[in-house]
Amino acid sequence: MALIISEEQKMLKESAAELLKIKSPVNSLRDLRDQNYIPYDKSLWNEMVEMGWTALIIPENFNGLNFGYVGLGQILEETGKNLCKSPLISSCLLSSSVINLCDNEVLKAREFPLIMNGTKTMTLAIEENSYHKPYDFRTRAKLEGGNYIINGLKTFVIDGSTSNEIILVTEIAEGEIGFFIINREQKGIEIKNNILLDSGTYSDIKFNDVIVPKENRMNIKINGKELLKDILAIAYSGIASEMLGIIVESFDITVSYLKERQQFGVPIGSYQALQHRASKMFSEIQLCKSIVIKSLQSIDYGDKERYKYSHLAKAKLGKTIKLVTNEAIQMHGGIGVTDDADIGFYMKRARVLQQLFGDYNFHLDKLATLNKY
Amino acid sequence: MALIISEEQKMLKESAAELLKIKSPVNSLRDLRDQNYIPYDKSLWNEMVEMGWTALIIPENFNGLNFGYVGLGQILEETGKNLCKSPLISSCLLSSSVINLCDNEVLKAREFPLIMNGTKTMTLAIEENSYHKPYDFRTRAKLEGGNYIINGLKTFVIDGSTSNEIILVTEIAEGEIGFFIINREQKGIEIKNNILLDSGTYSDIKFNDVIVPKENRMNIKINGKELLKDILAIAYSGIASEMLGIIVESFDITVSYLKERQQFGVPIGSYQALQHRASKMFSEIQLCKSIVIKSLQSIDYGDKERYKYSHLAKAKLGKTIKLVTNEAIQMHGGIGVTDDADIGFYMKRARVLQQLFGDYNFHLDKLATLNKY
Amino acid sequence: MKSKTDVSLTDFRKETRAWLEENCPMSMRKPIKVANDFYWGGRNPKFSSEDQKIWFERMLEKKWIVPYWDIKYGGGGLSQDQNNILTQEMSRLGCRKPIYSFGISMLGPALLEFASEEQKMKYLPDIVEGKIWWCQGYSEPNAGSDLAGLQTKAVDKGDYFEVTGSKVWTSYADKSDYIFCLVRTDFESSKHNGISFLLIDMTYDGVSTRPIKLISGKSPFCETFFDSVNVPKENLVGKLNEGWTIAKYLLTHERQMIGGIGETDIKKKLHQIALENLPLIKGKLVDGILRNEISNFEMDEEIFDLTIQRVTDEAKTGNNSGALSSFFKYYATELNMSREELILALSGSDGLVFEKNYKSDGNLARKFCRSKGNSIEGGTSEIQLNIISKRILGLPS
Amino acid sequence: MKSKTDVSLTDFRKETRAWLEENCPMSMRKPIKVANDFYWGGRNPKFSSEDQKIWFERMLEKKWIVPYWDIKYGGGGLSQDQNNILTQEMSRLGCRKPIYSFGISMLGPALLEFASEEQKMKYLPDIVEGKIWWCQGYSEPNAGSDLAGLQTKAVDKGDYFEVTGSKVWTSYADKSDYIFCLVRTDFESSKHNGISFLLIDMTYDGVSTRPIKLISGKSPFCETFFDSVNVPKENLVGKLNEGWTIAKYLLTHERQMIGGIGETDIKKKLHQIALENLPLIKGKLVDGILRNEISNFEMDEEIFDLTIQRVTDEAKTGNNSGALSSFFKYYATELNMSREELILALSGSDGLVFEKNYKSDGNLARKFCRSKGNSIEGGTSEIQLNIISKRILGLPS
Repeated sequence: MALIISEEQKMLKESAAELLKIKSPVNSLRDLRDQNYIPYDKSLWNEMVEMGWTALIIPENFNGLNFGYVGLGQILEETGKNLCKSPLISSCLLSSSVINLCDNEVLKAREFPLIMNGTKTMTLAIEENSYHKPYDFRTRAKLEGGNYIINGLKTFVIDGSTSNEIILVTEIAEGEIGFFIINREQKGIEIKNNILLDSGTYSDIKFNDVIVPKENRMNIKINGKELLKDILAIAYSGIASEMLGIIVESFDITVSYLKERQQFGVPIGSYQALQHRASKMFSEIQLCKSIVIKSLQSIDYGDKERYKYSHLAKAKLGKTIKLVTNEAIQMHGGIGVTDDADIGFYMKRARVLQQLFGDYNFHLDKLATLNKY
Repeated sequence: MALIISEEQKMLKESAAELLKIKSPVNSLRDLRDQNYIPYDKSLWNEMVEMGWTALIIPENFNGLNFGYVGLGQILEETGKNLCKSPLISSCLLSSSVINLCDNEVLKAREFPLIMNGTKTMTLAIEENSYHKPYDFRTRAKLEGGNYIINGLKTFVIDGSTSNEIILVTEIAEGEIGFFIINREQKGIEIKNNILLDSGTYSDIKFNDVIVPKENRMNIKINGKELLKDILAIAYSGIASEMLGIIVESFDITVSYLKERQQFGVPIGSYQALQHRASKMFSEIQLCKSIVIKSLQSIDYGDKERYKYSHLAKAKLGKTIKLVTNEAIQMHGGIGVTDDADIGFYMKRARVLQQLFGDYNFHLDKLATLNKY
Repeated sequence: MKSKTDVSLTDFRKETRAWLEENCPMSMRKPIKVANDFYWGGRNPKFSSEDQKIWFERMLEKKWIVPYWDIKYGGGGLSQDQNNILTQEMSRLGCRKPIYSFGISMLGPALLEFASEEQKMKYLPDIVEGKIWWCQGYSEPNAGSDLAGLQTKAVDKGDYFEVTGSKVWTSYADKSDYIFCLVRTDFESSKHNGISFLLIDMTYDGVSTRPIKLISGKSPFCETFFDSVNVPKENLVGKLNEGWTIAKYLLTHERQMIGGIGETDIKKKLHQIALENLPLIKGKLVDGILRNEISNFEMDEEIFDLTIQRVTDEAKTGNNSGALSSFFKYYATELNMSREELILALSGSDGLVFEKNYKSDGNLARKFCRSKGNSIEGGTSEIQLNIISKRILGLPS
Repeated sequence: MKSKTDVSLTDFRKETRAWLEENCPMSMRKPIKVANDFYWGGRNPKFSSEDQKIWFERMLEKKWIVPYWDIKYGGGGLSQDQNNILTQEMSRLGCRKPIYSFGISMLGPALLEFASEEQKMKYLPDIVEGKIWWCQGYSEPNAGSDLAGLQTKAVDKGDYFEVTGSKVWTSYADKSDYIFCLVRTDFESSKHNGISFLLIDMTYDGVSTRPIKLISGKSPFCETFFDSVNVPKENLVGKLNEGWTIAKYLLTHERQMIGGIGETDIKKKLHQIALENLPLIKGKLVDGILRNEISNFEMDEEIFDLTIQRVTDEAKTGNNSGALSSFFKYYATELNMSREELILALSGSDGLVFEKNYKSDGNLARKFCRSKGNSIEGGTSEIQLNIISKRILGLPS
């Protein structure tokens, strides 16, 4: 596999860039925030639906576009560049992937059309405390009669405040992991919202004896643990794609600023200390680009090493996003710490993405563990 | 305690600087190496003896100078600056300290005069493999009749090729640690020498049923483990003092070079990228100076926190010496990697000192452990 | 044997301690927590509590608002030794400052060094009595690191200067009565030579302010605009076109304050915060990278504190350490930023909460954001590194 | 459906594989281990084994010493596709290069681009046949990063140039037959404009060499001195005073080689070395810091390899990546230096052994020392970062 995107993927990426540039400059994020933290722009979301972004990873036999994760990754990179808020991650990257990888065909036929036409958004509830520990369950699903009874707490749920359906992953019996699709209106569900650093809303969702019919179990014969492993690889790579957009754009903004901003009668970009720091960032970004496309491709092609590549992607991007966004603010000087400047919004979103689905430390540790040391 | 050296200590330091500048420029290290690795210059050693350096930490009641570790630290800093080879570390810092802290008064009366007048040099055999694990003994001393029978292997013994006496620390019974003074000619001792990166000779010493009379046990009532703990704090702080000298001198040499060396028609020190790197090194060196004097003082004053300070000193100096010696070579450019330049010798000695008695990683781990996390 | 001075200092300490214990209200001995805990004075002074008022008035009467200034300017006339004792005793009891004032910390030293006797008599006593709330007008949108590149101009109009331009990062400008400003008075000569130091009443016609919002949220910072403001010539401090000397004097002063020399640090140990948040296995934090980062941070933090002590001790023996203020400013702010990064990292998703909710007040994330300004305000880290390389290491330009 | 070219390439691959398998001696398929394993050619060629001689002669006869050069210069006249296949098949079998030669890798490309037809016919066939051992004379003691600041002068004496000066870092100058040199031929014009590219026979009167010892020990590097050496004018390559163009062309070439593009990396994984040296507890290395550093290093190493692949793939689609050679050179050398630092760290005191003894050959410490030159030779890291910031990022001077 050549490490490049195809002509088709390139066209998709360019059309996304065009739309978002007009419809979602950083200032629209500022506006949404200032209107008491509106989660996302619904009319823009409708346009995304029309562009087919909700159908990207859905197979052709369900009338999806089957563009794969390299395709979706290009879109996420562009939303990262524009700091555009939408349910793409929760609904398309995470939830559609779970539905697709599960073997509940009834569900697929029922839900895919609704996701694709934008009628429904969904989210995946995975974390159970403040840190990423995906295999450490304290929630429980108990089979009683024809229903599962679910109890426990899920945290850090993306778009929990707006999603119509919540996909819950939990332990059923020792070692048996199930995925369940649950409507947010279901009795016993208690949703508390948190506004985080990136002006996004993330929810803590409590399940109190929530009754879920057997048909809502998504993985029927498929091993839940293996499934979770694949969903995580998808999550890591997808989040890394958005991070790449943030890294690239905040670096570009900063390099432009270095050329414009005059101090001591010269552009500050003529100072060698800043030049070298910029060149080092440029170098790290080269690596970021390579691992993001590699990890997306490895998922599309079912490469055995996709787990490793997804850890590599989230680790490398996590380390680089911290470097680049910190440097970006510092190189902007005083203006960089004001709310009037866009660059601070990149730093804030970066910090949330770095935590989401495990930080640099988590993934570096996993990489060492994969190599048995 | 003010964190400064006294007038007396300052005079001692200046007299050392003066002597070493004349008698031990870096070129004498090159000469010793080129004469098939002569361990040290005996006539210079005699001058050191005359200057009283062998008596610095020996108490007044044994006709020592009782100048303490702050005093000895000043000398070691100066030998570091000049890369001067001598048995100061093995014989004065380590061995004299063991004799002094032990309660074998016969030994003190017998050995101190010989150390002070330069008749004898000694060394401390502590490591047992390639890494610093001071409490992990595989050597054993077994009491049989009136003698101890010693078996095992000691590694990385400083000046093992020249020292008259070897002080061995080993386990006797479970948890009981003993210090023994053993003549190098003793039957059953097998010494193998290694030339390391710094052109120094370090020995692996094998003890095959070596018979050591009871009187040669150095700690009689004193708990060996506590004693070892104190000896290690002394070792860490003393080595850190020499490291400080290396850091300060290689930084100074480099700053001078930055001012002299012309490229593109200007001194390379006018390039801001190099200026900032130099300023950062300067800052780290400020911290190094503070922790070295603090840790030396804490030993002289029996401060309860001396163990912590000695770990801090060895950790901080270990981290900084790597930074500074690497930067020094890089800033020298091509000339820096030639044997004709002095700067490479600083880097080589630095790497040995960084390993000796535990590297940065070891001490940072200990600091975390001290704080129970 | 103790000397006479020693004896009288011992007495002074005893008396000071007794007076403070009797006169400082208990609520004024608690650490500052919210903005209201600061008393700033000004033309329309607002005390947030009766105790705050009592404490200010008692200290004013005792002449201990600025204890080390000359009595004729309203100071307490204490010797440096006495002043140190007073500071020590106040911090021992945890007494708050009776007033927080850039007049005392920033303008006062400049006036004492550069102003005419008439100006000293006019401004210093009001500063002591807290009658005027002063703010500082140095930076401009296009003159940040290059402070001397400032463009706010003061044109000589005979009796007065006409000031036009704007300033940025003027803390509390929207609440202040007066601003001390650097303005350009000569447009011909080299940029450092045409700057003057001017005092401007915020009620003059043509002065306006606009608050600045930071990435951390609201802030005391403002932009201040001057639209043809007439300023009497008597408001000039020091000589015309020689204001840069005053600016440099005050910048060194400011760096030392930011660098934290003399501040009592009561920050919680980072590893304590970690232990409250994170699990241990066999006595070690599970996240090995974080454990090492914390250990490395605490190493630097502890040794930096020792370095403040060492340099202070060396200064006492006559080793001038003025040039080191850039090192202290640089290192202290970098350390604080590392600290905030580590706190964020070890708090997981809880640390990301930005708006108050049922489990967090959002302060952690806001403090984190605010820390990003540390290495910029008061002279960027880059400027400090430039100063070290030039003034200390002597590297060529 | 396969095109005609595809079919003939498939055939070519088959034939190539068969020929190599038949003709490459088994001992020539083993990795290079000692200096003797390299064959350098020259006027007094020394083969270290019969197989080495056979392998060179068979490849020479097959015209595969420089397979991609034109047949008239002694090359094999292969297309780029064919040459790639040959390279792949050779590396598949592990075949050594039949000769190592700066003539092929450095001088040849310059001659092909800039020399007269006469010069090409004179020098290229000899390079192919390994008759002349070439070395490179660029750097001077006072012209390192500032290569164009070189001082070795070639004065026009009518029929010949008189060359005086010295060069440094001339690898194998003490064994070479000829040196290709940058010399100053115009002392008036700007420094980049007065440089010429000259070929000098090492046996000319006045040429002498002195080996350079490095911190790692002996090295192939020499200093080369020119004491009024008379060089015929026909030895000038390219136009007079336009040698800088040739130099720049070759430097980019060199950076790509050092950057490791196209090299097959057979380095042992760092964590394997760690596992051979260090104990595990519960499946993790006991030294947590080292564990993280190794993991971080291997992350960067693996992703850097992917980056070489990505940029190569992009280049195929026409995205020119020439300017990236500075990035590759910078990153590859920094990575290798980190690698050597980590190997040293994880080897404990054993890794410090510098002279061969009963437990070590000392190579580890010497390799470590040698790596310190990586970020200096072939253009320092600082120079590469300058190039990135100017040529790629477009930051102003």
